[in-house]
Amino acid sequence: MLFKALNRHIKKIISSKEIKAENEWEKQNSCPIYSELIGVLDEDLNKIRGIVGTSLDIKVTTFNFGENSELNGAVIFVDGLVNQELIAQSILQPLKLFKGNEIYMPSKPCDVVEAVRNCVICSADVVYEESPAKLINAFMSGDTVFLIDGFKRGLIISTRGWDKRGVTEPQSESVIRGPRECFTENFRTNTALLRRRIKSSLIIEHMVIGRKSQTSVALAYVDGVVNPEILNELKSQLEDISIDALIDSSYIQSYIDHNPFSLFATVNYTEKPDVASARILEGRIAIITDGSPFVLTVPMLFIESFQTAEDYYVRPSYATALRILRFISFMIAIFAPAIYISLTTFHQELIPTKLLFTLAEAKEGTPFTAFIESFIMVFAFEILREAGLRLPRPVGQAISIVGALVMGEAAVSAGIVGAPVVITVAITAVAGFVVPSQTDVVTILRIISMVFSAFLGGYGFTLVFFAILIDLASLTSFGVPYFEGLIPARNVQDSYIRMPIWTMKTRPKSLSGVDDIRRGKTKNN
Amino acid sequence: MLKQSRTISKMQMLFSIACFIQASMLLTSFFTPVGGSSSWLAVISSYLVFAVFTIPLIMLIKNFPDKNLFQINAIVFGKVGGKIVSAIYLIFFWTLSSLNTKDIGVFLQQTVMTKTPTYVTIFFLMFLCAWATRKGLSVVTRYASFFFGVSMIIMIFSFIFSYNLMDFSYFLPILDIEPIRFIQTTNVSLNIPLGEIIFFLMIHPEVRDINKNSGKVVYIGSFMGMLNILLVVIHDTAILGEAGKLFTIPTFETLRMISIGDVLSRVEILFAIMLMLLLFFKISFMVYVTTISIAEILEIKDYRRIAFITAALVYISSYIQFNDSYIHAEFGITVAPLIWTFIEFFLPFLTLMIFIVKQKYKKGSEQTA
Amino acid sequence: MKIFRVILIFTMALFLAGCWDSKEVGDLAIVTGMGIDAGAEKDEIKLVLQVGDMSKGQKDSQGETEPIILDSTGVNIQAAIESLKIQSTRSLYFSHNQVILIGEEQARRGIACFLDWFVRNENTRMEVPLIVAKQDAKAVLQTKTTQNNISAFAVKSMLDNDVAPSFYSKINLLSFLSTHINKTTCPIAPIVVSKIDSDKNTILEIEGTAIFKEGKMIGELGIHQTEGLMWILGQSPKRNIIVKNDDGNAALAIVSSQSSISSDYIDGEFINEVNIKATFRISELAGFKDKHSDNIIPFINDLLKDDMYTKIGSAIQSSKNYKSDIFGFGSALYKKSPEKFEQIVENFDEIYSKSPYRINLEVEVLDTGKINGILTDHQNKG
Amino acid sequence: MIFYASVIFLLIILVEIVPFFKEKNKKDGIKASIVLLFAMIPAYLFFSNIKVYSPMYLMYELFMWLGWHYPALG
Repeated sequence: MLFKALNRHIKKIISSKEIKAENEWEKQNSCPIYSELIGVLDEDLNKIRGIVGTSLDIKVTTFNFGENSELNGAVIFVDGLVNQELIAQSILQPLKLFKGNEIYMPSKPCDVVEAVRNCVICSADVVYEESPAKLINAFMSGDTVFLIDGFKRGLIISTRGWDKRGVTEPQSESVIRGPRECFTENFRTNTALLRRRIKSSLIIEHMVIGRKSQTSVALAYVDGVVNPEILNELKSQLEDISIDALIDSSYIQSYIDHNPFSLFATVNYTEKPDVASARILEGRIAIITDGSPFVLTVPMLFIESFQTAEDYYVRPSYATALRILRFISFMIAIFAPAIYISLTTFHQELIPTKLLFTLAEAKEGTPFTAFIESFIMVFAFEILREAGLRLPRPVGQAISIVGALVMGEAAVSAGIVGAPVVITVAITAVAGFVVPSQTDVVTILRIISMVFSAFLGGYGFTLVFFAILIDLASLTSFGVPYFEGLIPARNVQDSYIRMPIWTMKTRPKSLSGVDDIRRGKTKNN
Repeated sequence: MLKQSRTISKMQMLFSIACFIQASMLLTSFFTPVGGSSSWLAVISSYLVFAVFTIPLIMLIKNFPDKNLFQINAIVFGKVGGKIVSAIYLIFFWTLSSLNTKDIGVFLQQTVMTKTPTYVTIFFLMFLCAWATRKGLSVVTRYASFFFGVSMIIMIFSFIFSYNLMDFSYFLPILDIEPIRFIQTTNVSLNIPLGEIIFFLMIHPEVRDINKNSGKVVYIGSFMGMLNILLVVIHDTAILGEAGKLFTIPTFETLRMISIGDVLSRVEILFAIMLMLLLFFKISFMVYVTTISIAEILEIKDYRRIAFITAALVYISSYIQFNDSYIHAEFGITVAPLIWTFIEFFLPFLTLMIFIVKQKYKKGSEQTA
Repeated sequence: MKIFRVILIFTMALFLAGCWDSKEVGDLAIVTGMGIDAGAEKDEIKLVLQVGDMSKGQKDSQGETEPIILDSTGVNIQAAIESLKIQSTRSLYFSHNQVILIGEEQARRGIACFLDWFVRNENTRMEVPLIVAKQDAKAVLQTKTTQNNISAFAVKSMLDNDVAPSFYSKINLLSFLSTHINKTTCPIAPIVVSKIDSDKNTILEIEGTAIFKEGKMIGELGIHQTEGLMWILGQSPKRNIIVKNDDGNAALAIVSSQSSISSDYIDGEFINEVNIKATFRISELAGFKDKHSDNIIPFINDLLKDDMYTKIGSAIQSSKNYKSDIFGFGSALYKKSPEKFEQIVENFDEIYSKSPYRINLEVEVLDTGKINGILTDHQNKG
Repeated sequence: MIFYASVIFLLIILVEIVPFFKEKNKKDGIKASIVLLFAMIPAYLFFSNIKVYSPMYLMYELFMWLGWHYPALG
């Protein structure tokens, strides 16, 4: 209601600004006088320099070529984005050395640019281009532009070759068994990594997002397996992202997230190509962004955060045990401090008598109530974790170990906090790490359940449990129900327990499109 | 006027019926003092009677697969008559949900939160139910199978753990109570757990292809729910014996008795959690149905808008239903069985009969015309 | 919709204002044992509470917590508690109570009226045993046995080491209550006494069982009769039976024992019947010089049977003398045929005290353990 | 207690009833407020402890008076 109105208002303001920004850019760039090349080389070059500005990494070299070097042309490229030898080898060398005259005979009516492209330049990817805007865009993204005096058309030759990070081990999802390669910042290597895994029927659609950054974004999906509505919806959403610069894939994540205010993420990301290809084969769509090693996979199910790549490479019984362990530790991470508080302040009756005596003794000196104690400890733990994360690796490790030990011991001996609290918080902290992709959700829910159990005891945190269930049930990611219920009726073989591979014959129904047989005999053969 | 968007599957409906019946485990303390040691027989006989009495309900579902109860009344009884009959149902739904809210409040007050006033505990529950209703039926019934599974496991475990306390000779003088008492127990056990299937007549259009084997769904669901109630009754009579009459919540007392070794001695928290799960499901379902029925009668297009208002209505009326709990217990045994049976079984039967008669009359008039 | 949720969460905070039920573990006085003794006047009682005191870390050598004994008098239990509340700074917490002790004098005066508090209070638990203390409850609660200072634990563990289905493990408030409510049966409770043994440290001993009728203690069963009572109501498999005659004695470990009672009322005769099936294993043999390995087992069988007959007989006879059916013969008849039970329920006590009883035993000694026959037997063969 | 109740009711009105009227569909708005009145009147009566009779309670008295009921526990 109120907020909707607010939302609409903000959107109006943004969109009005956008329109103004848009037409400014048009005015400035596509000034009518320079919509197409003039033909005279020097003027063209000056025009381009005017537009692009005099940044030092843009190189323009003019040279003469031809039978008795009467033609002159210019090559424009960005130093650092291109592979210099490639330019020399495939463009300059043939042009300068090639003396055959039949090409340059002025008498022949054929266009010199076309002749040069066909017979002289030995590079696989050469394209004609007239509009200066496209030419500028080309040499800005690593190709070289070759203009010849006297002609209105230029050539774009792909000579990309900047030094890119090798395909190394993933940082966020380390794994013991299974492939270890991970996506890199380079757009082409990512698409290549995916293509290597799914050779036939993988379609990679290309889009450009971001007016200034012109980052290229690819949608990878398998035709027939993907759900057409989800695909169209995603495409329409990506189209109307009007954004200045697309730095990282998380920008897209926030734009296409349907329910920005719910705690749970409905767009999943991964760093490993085998995980990405497994998800694509299950009927999802992968979004690869240039310059970001994280590939988004849409739509996301709640179960996904409990499935790791390793589950499918390890024996089923062990994988099932791991799966159940993850669920339990997810619950522990959220509810352990709440249970501790409600037990010690509300339902002492449920603690065995001897344990109650030790608890009472441990809490003898401590001044605070159970809630404040555990709140202090959880807060201290969060500070420690953040510190450990942000510092460079060697120092980070030291901080977290020293911090935990010292803080725990000192607090107990100084009598600020009882020993049982330190234990419970330690368990919650460690349990929180078992499900890495949900750490943000866990920290928030942990605090809410602690508050409720401090005021209402056992009843309090059951209320929080129900609230989580309701919120999960009402979430949908791209129309697909996010949480199938704790005993999923349809594809149970892959949620709690991980049945052997050969039993998982059909793709998850909620995701897949028409062809959902993925193992064993398909319909036609 | 309600957009019936086929959201839940038949399996979910089956489990929600089972959960729904199971949740009135707390109300067994109504009829166990009357039935005494042979109340478990009354529970079984009530299921048999229920099997016969639901036939009109299933026939209604089969004849009107995509019309909920109020729309059926409108068709059968015409515009005004339909409204009156639906009003009776609405009062029944509203009273039943407020009585159940009162029960959970009393349960919490007597076992876990003795000094917290019930206003606070029920307020949060009502907020959650209204929020679930606002999100739609698929959210309310999605966890039915989970709740049923958990409570069934906990029930079986508590049965096994308290085996050494059980003394099966308490059942021995079989049926030594007067016949009227036995009929009374059967009637109460027929209405309170089983009769509430009428609630499902409001939502059956939302179930995918309900008309195929809706009979099977109702019977299996109620059987699974009834199994659990039977387990509870046997469990209580076997342990408490004559002392069963004393306690307001016998099942809670029996679970406090379980103590195996020093470790597994205080397990009644399990029972409290189980009951919380079930009652939350039941009350959110009832609030959902009450909201739809109010929206139906007042022809409000989007029922979700009045979810929180109905929750407030149920919250307040749970206090004004019966002032002291003695009259509530008295009403539950003496007058309620008659009223409930009239509304739960006789009215649908009447609707069906009138519908059939009308159909014959129409067929007859077509031939003559 | 979102702002709606935010506003409503604030109102929830409104309701969160008070936390009524929360009580810190620190300021709890955990009651471990309760005792009721006869007060000075006729209708007054003295309530004795044994509280585990954690304050000031009063710990003796092995780190056991020292119990404090609080007592106060009042018309009923709640009155006594109210007066106690003013004294002690911490709030009394009853749900960890291990044992309820009744002084003998108060037991004779009657305790039915106090049961109500134990059952109605939501904190007390029904599996707590109800025990009669020989002198008075305070003495038993004050004793500090060598193993643990808190005598309530000692008493509870004494009862517990008789593993179920022994008669002791079935003693709890609920069984006392349900037998108390039943028209014909009478509740029973073990008697505990604290003694100073030879080398000056105090020990707690179970010294027989008390019989209650209409909430008043009317009689007592000695050690032997309690043994007989145990045979009927359920023997613990861990116990050993010592059998003696003039030329030797034997100890037999119980392997398994089933006992059931039934009663019938045929033309004016109320017959009670006890049938017990038990199997034993010899754990010790001494004496019996003139016996040989082959005929030792039948001999021990007869010895065992006479011993059981005498004990069970004396138990039933004394319960008949006290006119109180502690075995449940009356309810057994009710369960078998309610009509017959109606006929005898009016003057049940008279009929019960005069009715004959039959005991049929099936006793079998399974094996002689590691060595076969008698030790002395092998000696002769040499 | 009345303070709490009136806060909650005010809030429900603000969030539920007001949008009805803002969206100009008066009919539903009135209907929703009738339902809310059904909740508010008994609330205020109850919290200022005036005895309120619910329909089921009246049926109970009627049936008791008519005698159509099972024998009480007694």
